[in-house]
Amino acid sequence: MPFIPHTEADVTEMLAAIGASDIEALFEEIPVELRVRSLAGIPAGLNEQQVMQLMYARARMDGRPLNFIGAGAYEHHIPAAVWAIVSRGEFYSAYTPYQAEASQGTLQTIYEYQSMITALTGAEVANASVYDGATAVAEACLMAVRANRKSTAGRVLLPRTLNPHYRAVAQASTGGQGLKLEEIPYVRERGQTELEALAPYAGQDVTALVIQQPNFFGVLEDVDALTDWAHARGALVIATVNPTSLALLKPPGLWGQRGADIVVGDGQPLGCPLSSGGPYFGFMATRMEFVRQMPGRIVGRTVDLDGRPGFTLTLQAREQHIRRGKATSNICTNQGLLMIAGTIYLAMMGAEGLERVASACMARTSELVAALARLPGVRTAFSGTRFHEAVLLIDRPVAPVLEALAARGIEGGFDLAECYPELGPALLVCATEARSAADIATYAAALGEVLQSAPAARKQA
Amino acid sequence: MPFIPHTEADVTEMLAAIGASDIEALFEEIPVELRVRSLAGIPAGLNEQQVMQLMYARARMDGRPLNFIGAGAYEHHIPAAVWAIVSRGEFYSAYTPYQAEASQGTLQTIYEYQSMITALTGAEVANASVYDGATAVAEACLMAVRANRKSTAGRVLLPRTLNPHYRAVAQASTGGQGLKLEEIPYVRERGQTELEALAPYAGQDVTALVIQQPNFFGVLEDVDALTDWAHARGALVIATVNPTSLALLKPPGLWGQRGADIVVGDGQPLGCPLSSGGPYFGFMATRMEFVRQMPGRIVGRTVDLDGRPGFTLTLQAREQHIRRGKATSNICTNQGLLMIAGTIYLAMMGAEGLERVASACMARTSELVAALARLPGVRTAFSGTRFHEAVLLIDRPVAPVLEALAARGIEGGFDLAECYPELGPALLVCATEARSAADIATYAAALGEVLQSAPAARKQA
Amino acid sequence: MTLPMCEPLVYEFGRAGRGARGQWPAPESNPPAVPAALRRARRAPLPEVSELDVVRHYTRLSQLNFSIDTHFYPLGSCTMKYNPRACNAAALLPEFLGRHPLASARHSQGFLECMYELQEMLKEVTGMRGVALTPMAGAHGEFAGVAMIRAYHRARGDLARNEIIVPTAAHGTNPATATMCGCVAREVGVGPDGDVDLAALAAAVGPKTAGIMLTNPSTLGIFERRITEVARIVHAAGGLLYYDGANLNAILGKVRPGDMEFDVLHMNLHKTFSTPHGGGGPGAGAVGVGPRLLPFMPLPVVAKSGAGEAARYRWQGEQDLPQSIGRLTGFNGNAGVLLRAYVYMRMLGREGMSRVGEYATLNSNYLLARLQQAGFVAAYPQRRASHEFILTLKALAQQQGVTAMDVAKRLLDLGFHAPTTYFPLLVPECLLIEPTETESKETLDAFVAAMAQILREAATEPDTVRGAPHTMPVRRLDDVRAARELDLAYRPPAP
Amino acid sequence: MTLPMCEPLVYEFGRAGRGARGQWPAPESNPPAVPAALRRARRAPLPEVSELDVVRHYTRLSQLNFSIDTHFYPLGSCTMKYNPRACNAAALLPEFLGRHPLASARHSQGFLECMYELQEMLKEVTGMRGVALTPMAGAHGEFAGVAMIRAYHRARGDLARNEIIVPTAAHGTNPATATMCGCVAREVGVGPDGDVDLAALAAAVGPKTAGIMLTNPSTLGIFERRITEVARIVHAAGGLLYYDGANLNAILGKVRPGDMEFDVLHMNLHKTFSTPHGGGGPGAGAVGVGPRLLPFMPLPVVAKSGAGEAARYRWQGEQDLPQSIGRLTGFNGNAGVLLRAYVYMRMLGREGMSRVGEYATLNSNYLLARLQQAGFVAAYPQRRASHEFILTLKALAQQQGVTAMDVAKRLLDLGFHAPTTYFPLLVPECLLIEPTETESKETLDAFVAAMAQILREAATEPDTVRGAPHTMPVRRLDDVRAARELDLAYRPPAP
Ligand SMILES: Cc1ncc(COP(=O)(O)O)c(C=O)c1O
Ligand SMILES: Cc1ncc(COP(=O)(O)O)c(C=O)c1O
Repeated sequence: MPFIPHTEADVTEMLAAIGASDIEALFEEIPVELRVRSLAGIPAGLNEQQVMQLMYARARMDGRPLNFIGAGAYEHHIPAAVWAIVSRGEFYSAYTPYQAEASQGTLQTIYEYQSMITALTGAEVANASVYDGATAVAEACLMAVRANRKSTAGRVLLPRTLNPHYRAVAQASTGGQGLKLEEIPYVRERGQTELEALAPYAGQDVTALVIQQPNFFGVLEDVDALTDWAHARGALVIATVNPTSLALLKPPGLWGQRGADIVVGDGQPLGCPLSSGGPYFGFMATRMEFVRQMPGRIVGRTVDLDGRPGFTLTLQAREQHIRRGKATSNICTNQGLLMIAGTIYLAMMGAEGLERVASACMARTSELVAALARLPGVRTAFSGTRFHEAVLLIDRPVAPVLEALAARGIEGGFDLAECYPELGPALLVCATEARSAADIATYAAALGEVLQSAPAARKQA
Repeated sequence: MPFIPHTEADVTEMLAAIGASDIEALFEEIPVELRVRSLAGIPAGLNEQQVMQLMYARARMDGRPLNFIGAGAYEHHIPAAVWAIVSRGEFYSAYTPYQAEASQGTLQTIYEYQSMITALTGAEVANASVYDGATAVAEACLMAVRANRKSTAGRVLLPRTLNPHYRAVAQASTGGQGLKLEEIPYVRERGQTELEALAPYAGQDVTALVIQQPNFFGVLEDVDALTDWAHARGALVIATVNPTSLALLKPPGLWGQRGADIVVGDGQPLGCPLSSGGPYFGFMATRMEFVRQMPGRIVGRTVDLDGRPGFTLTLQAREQHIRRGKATSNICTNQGLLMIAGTIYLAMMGAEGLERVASACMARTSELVAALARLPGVRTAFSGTRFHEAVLLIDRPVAPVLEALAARGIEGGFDLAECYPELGPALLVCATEARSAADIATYAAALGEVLQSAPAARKQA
Repeated sequence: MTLPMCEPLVYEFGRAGRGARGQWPAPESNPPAVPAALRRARRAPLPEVSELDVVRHYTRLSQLNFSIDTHFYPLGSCTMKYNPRACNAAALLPEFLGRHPLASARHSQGFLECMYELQEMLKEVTGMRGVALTPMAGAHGEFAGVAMIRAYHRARGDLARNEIIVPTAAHGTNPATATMCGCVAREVGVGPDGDVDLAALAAAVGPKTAGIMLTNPSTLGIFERRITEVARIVHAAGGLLYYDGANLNAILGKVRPGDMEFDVLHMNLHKTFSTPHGGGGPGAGAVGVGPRLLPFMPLPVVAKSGAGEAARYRWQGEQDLPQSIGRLTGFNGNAGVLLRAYVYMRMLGREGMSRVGEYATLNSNYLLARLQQAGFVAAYPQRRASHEFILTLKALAQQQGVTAMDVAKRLLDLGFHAPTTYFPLLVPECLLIEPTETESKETLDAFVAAMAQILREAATEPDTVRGAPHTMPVRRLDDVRAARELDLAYRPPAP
Repeated sequence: MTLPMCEPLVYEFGRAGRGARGQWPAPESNPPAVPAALRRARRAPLPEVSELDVVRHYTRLSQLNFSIDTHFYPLGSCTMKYNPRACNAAALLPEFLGRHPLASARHSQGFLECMYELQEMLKEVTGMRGVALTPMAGAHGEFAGVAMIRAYHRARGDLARNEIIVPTAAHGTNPATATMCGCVAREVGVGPDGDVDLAALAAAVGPKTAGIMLTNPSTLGIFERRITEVARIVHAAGGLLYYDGANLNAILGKVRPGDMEFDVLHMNLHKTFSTPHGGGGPGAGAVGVGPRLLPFMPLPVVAKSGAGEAARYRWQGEQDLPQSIGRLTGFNGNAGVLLRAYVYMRMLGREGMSRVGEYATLNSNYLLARLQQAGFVAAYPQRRASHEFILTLKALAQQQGVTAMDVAKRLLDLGFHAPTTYFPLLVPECLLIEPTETESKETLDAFVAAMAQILREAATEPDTVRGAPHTMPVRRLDDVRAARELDLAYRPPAP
């Protein structure tokens, strides 16, 4: 029996100690008519060798394409040391650090994480992660409703330039509590959120405005103006940011006159492999005055009986295990291990290293855009400054183009057809520091080939 | 500067403390005319990301062929936990456990290793590894000369069925000390060492006889008869064995009337990946009476000042750092980490698991031989019982056949042309528990194809 | 078992200008410009440390932790069992690790086949009709489940149903989830035998009842025997039944939530299917649904078309499930966790599944029996323990002034992680103990010996217990000060 | 820094019939038969333990160790510096890990290209003409080197040369190697300044001189200034010069053995090029040769033909090097170690190489200066320290009865690994200290503080030092008993 250490002698002795005739007797309280008769649908067990062979074969099916997709998950160099440490049993197989004295390793790491996230975002306090960037936005909307005592409308404005998956998750996650999420359009030429589009809300009760920087198109928003607009109208500002970009961009804590109120984002770029979509971690930070409205775990530094410093979970009265139905959120298990990876990643990179990563991302993306937009039938959609993503307009439907690229071992980007039909055939591409000049040339050559070999379906304006 | 933590301020302060003007001044004792002018032949440094990309590309060049080569290194399942633990910094980045109190982890693991190796071989004491199986044979020959006080000839008999690389290493390693290594032929039909071939040595001073079980052809030798022959003539017996096979085969400690005197082998099959040839580890065990003649480190259990059990390096007076020119060997750094992998592997498998591995190896090899010998132009060379290797005779030169198989993603075996020309075109194949029935079928089909597509060069008897 | 001493903060190893430069890309010769108004003015105060400092610091920090790989961890309701390293190795294969979540179908079939088979296996062990994998923890699965219950009632025009009934022993996430979904949690009590008070339940249900959330075995460590009756009452009132599958390991292969007439459940794959807890996460809270809730599953769900060699897999979206409650994650959930659970299930296989429940229950009942012999008091002595059980130390607290917390802390000194304390709330001074099936009899015996020692110490030298732990890197921490004088982030001294 | 307590032997977790069955192949339905006479009669007494037991036991054991990843390790002559994790990651790529050493040329080009470039880089940094990678440790490289020296003399018919001159400060492997090669080691002394006594050397050389083995900087931590003179004397007498490159890191990019007229050297790649020591190994002791010894290199050596895209790599054998001393390893040496060294060298690059020597020397001289200020006595105060230096505690031993060993053990309590003690043998009560370039000034300062504390303790509470360590899993061990009452393997109690 894999993973079960019992010998026959053990079982006999244990049953004797219990006073039961056999193991079946231990299930005597389960009504007989409910008992499982068979699990025929489950295949027979495999030993480790067999399962690894199976998984090698499955992995081989998926190959290792050259990736130019971003759209919320970004391929970065991850120092080998990060996962060598994260995989240590003492981090990997520990539980939530409820027993503080036996969990100082995890607790201190979280405290360091909180320190780094606040340093990066310019916020005052951070929690020890929520599930991902999307749920972080959703939790921030709910939190804003609690924090903004002046607003009763439960109305949160979401720009259309916010990641469409984040918008969907916010919708699904806040509908039950009756929040009203409303969409703000963007300026077609620049791909930026339209300040004028906010005009209709001028006199109204708005609870919060979400601002994504850089936005889903990779374009930089005019965050100061948007922040000040919101604050002037009593709305809170929820910043959703890419953590890598914060090495170069103004931290949300300094947006506008007063700074964003809640800062969230997906921590994936900080040391988490793409890994088919997860596990990543959502980060969340805010002003000290709102700390009791923030969901999730928080670690504080304190002292022990001898006065020596130590770390412990604190402000637990916000959480479900204490507050139950009145908790700030139902979140319990979070993304702790990934947050540890993020902490080690940030310690390795420091501000200067992260700045270099961010610069390299911007530079590679410019080069990619230049190389692709040079091809006949391809042009850029927006004129604003971009970070590490860009929207390209193609002279034919994107899906078959991406398929042809995939056949050449290239994942060419994210097709915007479904989420932004108004753009016509449009492709969101991304290049980070993990892409070399050679990679970019490979992509450009392949795309050139693909566009040449199949005729354009219809011309776009 | 990668891996160098010094800031400019640090350097300034440190130079001041030293009283040196600059770092160059620290090299003032090196004559100027000897100073390096340039290292132009060394490429510029790469960061981790770049070097990993380079290594990914290099690795891709080598691919992942389906492997049927053995010949001294064997592909086995390695439990994922083995290297997860071995890679822990506390094992991976520790030094030789000279400071016993700060090295109990390594020391106890070695003690457990010594326990397991003696359990497997039937010997009384084991050392904490030599470099590999080949050098273990060489060290055993030198040790036999020291241990066999009755013999003065320095003559060691090596069967031709001993791994030819081991013979070469023994030759190169013992020539300086004037050992005479002499070759014993084998019986052509059975691939076994010929007892009659030993007859000429009957009246002579023979220091030791080496016996490899299973031998290089995968054939089982008549170890009892050979051992007794040697002991009857005052020669010591050096057993060189495959550790996996010991789960099924009589342990050398029980060979013949008195058992082998020195037992060596390559520990690679115990948890060491093929890894292009190393690092593996050589194991070495002997009778208690010979322990002081054994080279290499040995750990003993003892007690501390409080009487509590603990582990320490012992019998160091045999070693070079104490005995210098009179040491049993010059070995210092050994293969410690691999030995730890072997220990964890053996703990995972236990005797029953190892027995299953050995059985599976034998079974897969029979199936492989049956599948290949069925092809026209292929037949088995020897009739004896085999473990997990077999010699096949092919009706044409082997090298181009292997190349054609390699082009099909199959490493088909080891060409015996160079080492055993007397066999004619002959191929040593191997299948362990890591090869499935499907793998064997793939090989048989490919070999059939290859043999059909190119004509036989010449017929063999 | 003594742990090493404290470790400075990572910042304290830093000096201006130091850094792990081997990890940094080369500086751009011609860096693209960020408009001044959007640019960062001053570098963030992150640590400036060498690569060796980082490795050494976090390696040493890790050693300050207890973990399954180093200690017995009998944490009730948390299922701290062996996390097979193979699951990790498989999830870390470069093809899976490097795969972008939005990769083309061509580069996804291997991953999706695993996900599809995982869905199918989970359906089989739970007896449900559909499974969605995307929720990222148990509580997230609960949210999905209750949202589906609400969507179901709404789809029928039944808008008044906003009450979720939870037993008093329920995990905190249950009422919290109800609230998050815009419902009201309504508690019903349990009888002296630990089973739900049926009369109270019958009185509680009605036209406002959206559903009931139950764990079975409950967090009291016992099986709700009249579950069929409970189901009948709730269904008759028009409500649906939610199964909190955090404890599914207790009944794996023995009884299936679907057969107990539950309409929806979540499973803590990080408990039952042994993916590691990682010091707080990640988890995976897949949900399963019966026929009523099939149209409402969260997006996306893996679908298969064709068979054998021609089989093709894809994520289903809104077009396929127009009544779905929507999307709950940025991509497809904690894929790496799901892969680990998949590998674990394939290793267990059909036979292994029921052994999990059997041996978890054997260990639990054995430990309970031995601890009772040693003088501890079971909260429900008349009942069979499931995979976990509750001790109540009320007498000890009253007579010796030694609390459940003191016993828990003293266990740390003796080399054991503490059991869950003070949960469920309704049992005073309780320890909730779950040994799991992967621990050996010798380990359980050693734990009994430690508990017996503590009982002796409570009588003879109670201060030893009350002052515990004595051998950890820190002694008991001042939680009150932690909450009052909030110190939540290191602020570097101004330069 | 307290380490955890002792851990039982793995056997003690075992029970008959237990086992990590998930690791075992299925039993063969029709197992092939082994003839009765060759069959094993009784299973070997190996532990019978569960997978969790194995993981937990060895994880806990590992925590009993000091290591570079957890502690400063100023072990002179051993070069314990940071082992970059990238080197490990690259060597563990599945293609390299799964590659059989006898694989076809088709499946070898990537690996061989790395090996070829490694040979070339090592030639460049040493100034030698050829490099062979196969020796598996420093001592193994020494063997190859001295065997080549012998082969050279023999090839010239110069059969009488069987003396190898070694300075008294030489590492034990030097004389031991001479013996293994059938030579006689002949010691020459060093002068009061630590340099070789040239007069003694001139007297020692002659027609029996095969060669001299030198480390430079020597194990006294100083550079042999009159190396050109030494070379002239030995060469004039017909001998060859062997460079023990264990300390090559000290002069990397500053001076090359080839330029100092050495004929042959080995390099401890596991020191200079930072492959991990693994608690005792594996290492790699590549050898480099000048023009005289080129024909004698050990087999095999990687050769390149063609260039650019058409480049092809292969192992050269006997046909290519008919005068070779032969084969020293079963395959091609410690390939995985060589890959790690290759990656490390590529990361350092041209500029990084000389920085290694520079900063190792800076750290060493700084530490020496600070320790002298703290009251410690340098063995060669007149000399510049190289990458390491020697303190002599003779006065402390005489005056306070506190030995170098006591100081070493006390350092463990204070969280530092001990320096090398009692080597080289010619300096009484010595500590050989090598900080390496990867340690920060803060770490060195903390070490100085600890040393200063010990000096104070030696004066005020010498028993604290003499009884150290106090906080390790064990106190000082009875080495005499270990050697007298040999207990070298666990024997399970008879059943
Ligand atoms: C009974 C029960 N329900 C729900 C949960 C919540 O699961 P999670 O922590 O994965 O969100 C837990 C675990 O903490 C639990 O024990
Ligand atoms: C100076 C010197 N020479 C030779 C050696 C031997 O090297 P190895 O231990 O790799 O055999 C060492 C290392 O121990 C050394 O320090």
